[in-house]
Amino acid sequence: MFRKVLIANRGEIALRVICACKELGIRTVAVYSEADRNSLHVRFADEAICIGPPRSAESYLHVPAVISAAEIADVDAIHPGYGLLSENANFAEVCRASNIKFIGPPPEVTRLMGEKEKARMAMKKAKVPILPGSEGVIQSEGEALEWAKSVGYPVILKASAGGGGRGMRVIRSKDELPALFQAAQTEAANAFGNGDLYMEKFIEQPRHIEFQVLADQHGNVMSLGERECSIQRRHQKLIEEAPSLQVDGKMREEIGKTIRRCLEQIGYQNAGTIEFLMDEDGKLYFIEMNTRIQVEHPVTEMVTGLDLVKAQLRIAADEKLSDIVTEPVTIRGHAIECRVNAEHPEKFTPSAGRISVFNVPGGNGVRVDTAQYAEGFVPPYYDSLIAKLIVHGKDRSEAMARMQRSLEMFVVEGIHTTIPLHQRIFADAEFREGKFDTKFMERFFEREKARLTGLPD
Amino acid sequence: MFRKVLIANRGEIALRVICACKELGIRTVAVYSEADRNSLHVRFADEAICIGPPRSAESYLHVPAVISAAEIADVDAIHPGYGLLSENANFAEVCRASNIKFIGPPPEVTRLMGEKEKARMAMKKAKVPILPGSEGVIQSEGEALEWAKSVGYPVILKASAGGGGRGMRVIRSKDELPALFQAAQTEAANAFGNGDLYMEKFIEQPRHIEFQVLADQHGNVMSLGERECSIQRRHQKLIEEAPSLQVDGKMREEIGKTIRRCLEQIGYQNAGTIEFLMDEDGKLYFIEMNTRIQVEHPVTEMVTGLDLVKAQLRIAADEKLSDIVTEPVTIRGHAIECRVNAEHPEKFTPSAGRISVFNVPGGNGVRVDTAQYAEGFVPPYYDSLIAKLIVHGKDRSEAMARMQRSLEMFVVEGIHTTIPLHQRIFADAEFREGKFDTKFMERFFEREKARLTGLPD
Amino acid sequence: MTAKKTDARLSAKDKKRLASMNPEEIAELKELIEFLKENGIGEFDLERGDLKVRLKFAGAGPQVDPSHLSQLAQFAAAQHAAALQPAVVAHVHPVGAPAHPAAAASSAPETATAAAPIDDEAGLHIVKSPIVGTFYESPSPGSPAFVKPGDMVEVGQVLCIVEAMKLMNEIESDAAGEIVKRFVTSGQPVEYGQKLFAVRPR
Amino acid sequence: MTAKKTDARLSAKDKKRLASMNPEEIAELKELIEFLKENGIGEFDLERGDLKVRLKFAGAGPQVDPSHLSQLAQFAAAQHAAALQPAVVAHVHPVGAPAHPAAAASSAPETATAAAPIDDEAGLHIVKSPIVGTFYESPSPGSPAFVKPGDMVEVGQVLCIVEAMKLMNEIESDAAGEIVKRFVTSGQPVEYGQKLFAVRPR
Repeated sequence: MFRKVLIANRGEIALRVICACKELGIRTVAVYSEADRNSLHVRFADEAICIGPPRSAESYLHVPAVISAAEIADVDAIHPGYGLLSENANFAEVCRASNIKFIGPPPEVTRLMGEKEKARMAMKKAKVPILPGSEGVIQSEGEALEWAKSVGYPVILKASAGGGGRGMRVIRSKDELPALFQAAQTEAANAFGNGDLYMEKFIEQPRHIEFQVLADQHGNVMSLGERECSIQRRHQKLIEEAPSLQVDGKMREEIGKTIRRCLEQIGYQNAGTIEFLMDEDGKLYFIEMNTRIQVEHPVTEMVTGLDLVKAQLRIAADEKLSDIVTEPVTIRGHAIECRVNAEHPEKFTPSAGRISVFNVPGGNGVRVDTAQYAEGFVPPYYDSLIAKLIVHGKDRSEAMARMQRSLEMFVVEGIHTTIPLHQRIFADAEFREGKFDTKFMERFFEREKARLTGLPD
Repeated sequence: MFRKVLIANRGEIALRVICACKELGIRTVAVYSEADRNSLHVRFADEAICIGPPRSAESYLHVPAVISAAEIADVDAIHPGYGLLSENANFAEVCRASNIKFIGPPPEVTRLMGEKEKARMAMKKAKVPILPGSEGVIQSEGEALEWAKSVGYPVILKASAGGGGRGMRVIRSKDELPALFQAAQTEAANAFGNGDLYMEKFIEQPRHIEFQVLADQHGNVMSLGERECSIQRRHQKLIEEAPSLQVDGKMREEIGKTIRRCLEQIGYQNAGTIEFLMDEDGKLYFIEMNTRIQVEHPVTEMVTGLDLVKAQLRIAADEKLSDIVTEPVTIRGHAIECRVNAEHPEKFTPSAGRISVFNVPGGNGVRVDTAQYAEGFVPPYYDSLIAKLIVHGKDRSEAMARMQRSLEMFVVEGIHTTIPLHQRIFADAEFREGKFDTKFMERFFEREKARLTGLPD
Repeated sequence: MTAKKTDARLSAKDKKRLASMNPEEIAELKELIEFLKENGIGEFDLERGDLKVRLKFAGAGPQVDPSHLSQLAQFAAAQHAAALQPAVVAHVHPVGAPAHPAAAASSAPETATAAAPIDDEAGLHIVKSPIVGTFYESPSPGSPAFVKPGDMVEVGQVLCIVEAMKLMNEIESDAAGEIVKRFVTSGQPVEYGQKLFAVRPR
Repeated sequence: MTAKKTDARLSAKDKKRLASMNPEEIAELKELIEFLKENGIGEFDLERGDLKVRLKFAGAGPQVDPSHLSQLAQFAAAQHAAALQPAVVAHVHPVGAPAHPAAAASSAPETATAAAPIDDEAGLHIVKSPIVGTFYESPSPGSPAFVKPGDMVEVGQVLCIVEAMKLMNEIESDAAGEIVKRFVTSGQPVEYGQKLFAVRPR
């Protein structure tokens, strides 16, 4: 096992990794920017090194600073957490060149998965279902009609050169196609100087479902089941659950098998997450792979009883998966995580500042991952996540009740947080029934607005 | 289910019950003494009623005040927590007379279990092993020799009229017996005016092991496995674990079966704990039954995934055990609890006062039950328990590592706590090996003293 | 985590600023208090003898114990933001019964021991409920109240009944004088230490 | 959880206490309060007798504007005791390397921007490390140091090397004057913002 590990991150995930290291008897080195001098990850690490000014680009994202800190602290390995340098293949390469173990997959794999089209192809090759898309440019209306017929409506037209919605059209029947094809082509040509279009299968009400995996450095891969992450606002997850109500044991096993085969082929290592969209019929389509620990990993830990960050460290130290996960993985109960952000719960403006009161809920089935504390300060430079509130219950109903009482008992003063937003979501009938998809929050806000303006629901 | 419940307690257990009620959608009424005006149980209850001055006898233990509060708040039931009125059969009777459901067994059962000799007889009748004792007074040396021979040495002589160690003698062989018998008889006669003696089997190195049970009001009893509670100082438990390293699946099942039979005969209801002493050969002997929820109930919750306080409420509301515990009870992993007391960690003097810093540990596998907070006040009137730190790991080794990092991250300033004592215990080789009995702490302090004075260990 | 303490060196200007402060002007006081309030100062002490200043912002405020609190309340408008204290510490609202005045009228903690608002009750004796129960103004429904505001009472005279556990407990006055206020209404639940009457001692 | 607000009624004694300040002094007090507020001071004590100052920041350091901090340091010694701040914020101790002065000498927070103790370094210019790395006093082992205390240096003159990622980064002086102190020893790891030299500007 490693003697000493540097944690190239901040906030709750830095503290999470420090906890895992402590439990494994590994010494820890925190790095911090000047804005994080009083952070708990600095307080609880064995050593701490200031690596730069508040701006991430000059501190946490500044590879030479991080590597220098690792060198002067003489560490064996670096844990990148999530975000920041965690999916930066170049950083992983510099670590390798510096003889420091990067706790994650090899840079080649990170790079492969970072290139969306290559990742899709690798998945397709391993028979992981991917969202059907046209092979290259669709030349004509006729070709478009033919392709749409082959995958079934709805489909979506996208500009090959573009992004941001321009040149994009959802087509729900063959009658609409000709006009929309023309419109999209013209729009794309005007916007990007290139009218090329391609097509994809379109899912009206997709769920975001992801599978957690662990892979050791000896070719063994294990799937630890799924998480339901459809509650998102502007592609930012707000609430995650495990297991998903939409995935039964049989499906979990089948997808798990496919994933294992695929990642063995790719030569994947360490923890990772395969993200899928699920359509209205419960079919899954691969979107992308995250080659790091996820923010929402605790819900998987709660239902499996495993420690994913400790597993990451042990895998990186060349242990075998069979020594890390010694019993068959079973899912016990239901877990839910709420991300508590330092944001206004209605306007979503960031809310930096001093925390005057910070009372975290506790008791049966409640876990809080945070690096904040009473009299602590939320700096304005980084992302707004200040705590993760995770609950575990024997079923989703108990977990929801537990979350509600925990939200009520989570008292944060001095800054705004999204706690009231979560309370509103947990009071929502659609959420409670588990009837949601990635557009849930849009509908939720519309319902709230309608209620406020007195219009029928 | 109840509409509204009054919690006749304070501190962490009051908050624990409030959490359970909230999760079941029950309204809560807190009662408090003037010293607890700013307590969290007051803050988080739906209603709160001041019932008297700081002294327990005039507030929390004052039956008319508690019942009046229940009446003016119009509650359906009272949860007594542990300690205070929880094992007061008269209080349970007043509740019944006032048409308020007492959440616990009927007063008759509490009374039976409160009378040690009757409880022993009831257990013996149900074939629960009890510590062998002479039937009534031992009249002579000869009778003593005969009885000792029948149960085997060591045995202990006790004064029938007395207590506090006088007239008490441990006898380790038949040669010692005559002289010690005389000495005990003389001492008892002098001390109590009555030289009558009785005898019991004596266990040199007993472990304290207890079994958690649930019983519904329809005659069904369930055993939820054991807790190891041998780490005690002056009969006060400091650290508890589940499961016990000394109890295997077979033993757990056998004892469970015996307990079930016994409690069905007695007509037991609600949660309860059967306490045993375990001798050096792993044999268990009944000592007493606690007819309430225990301080250390969380370790059982962690390994079984159940919620014992919610189970108490549901049982009292006449639900069936089969609807409450719907799956077979299995033990997953290992849980340990440290009682954090507001006491000097070496001198054990109580330490009341204002808490200036209160940072509770969090993260994977960590649970904290507390009603304290930063800027809160520990009043000098009540017991010194301010928090319970509970960890859960896949085995005892992971649980110990987790406890150590959690103790390190549990920052309390402004008052003294026993956190440093726990850290010393968790660093002790004998503790780590699980080689202990109820005399562990005596030896532990001797070892510490020896180390300090430079004597060999 | 001990605080660092370094010897303070004051500049001449600072010394002048803080040293010689002489008597004057009352009108400035309110302005000062307003200013303290505006700036969220939670505590401010100043002693003249050998000059002592103590200043504490409200947010940094630890729990202030009640004895301090009353001092502080007299000194300046204390903005008391102790961490997790309940906004309403006594909130008994059984169905069908009117909320008691403390809860109904304001969110100020109504405590048994806290000093009463000075303007209302300066010099008044407060009779408090010695038990938890239900307050009744008269011996039986329909009969006249034991006392009403304006009445003169003697020590030991029955003022009301507090029913607890089906027992009617007569509450006697522990002061002689004029009843100037009744704080509760008949049939209302009262908790331990709750104010029942204000008596202007003779 | 709204803060309790009691109506401020000043007793005669309190009025007298506050009244003993003249408008000018009050204005000065206001200025002081503004100053404290700007600097995020949560508590401030001052005694005159044998001069005692106590100062407590309201929250975390980052909100304190460094420029004000140095002013403040002149005003009084900063007592920086926010709840969970690390006793030693910079504690780099690689095996075999000597601990750097901040960690070795005291538990005082060693910050990149905080003013140095006045008595030591009033009027001195501090050259700080712009990067994390290993400090070397000379261009190669055995060769003489770039500079030593007592030397006069020009702006742009190389003072030392900080090695980071196998690169030798020459650190140039950003002030002209006399080297009066070197804070680190050769071979010692330094973090971002750590003090390297004190220069008395010409």
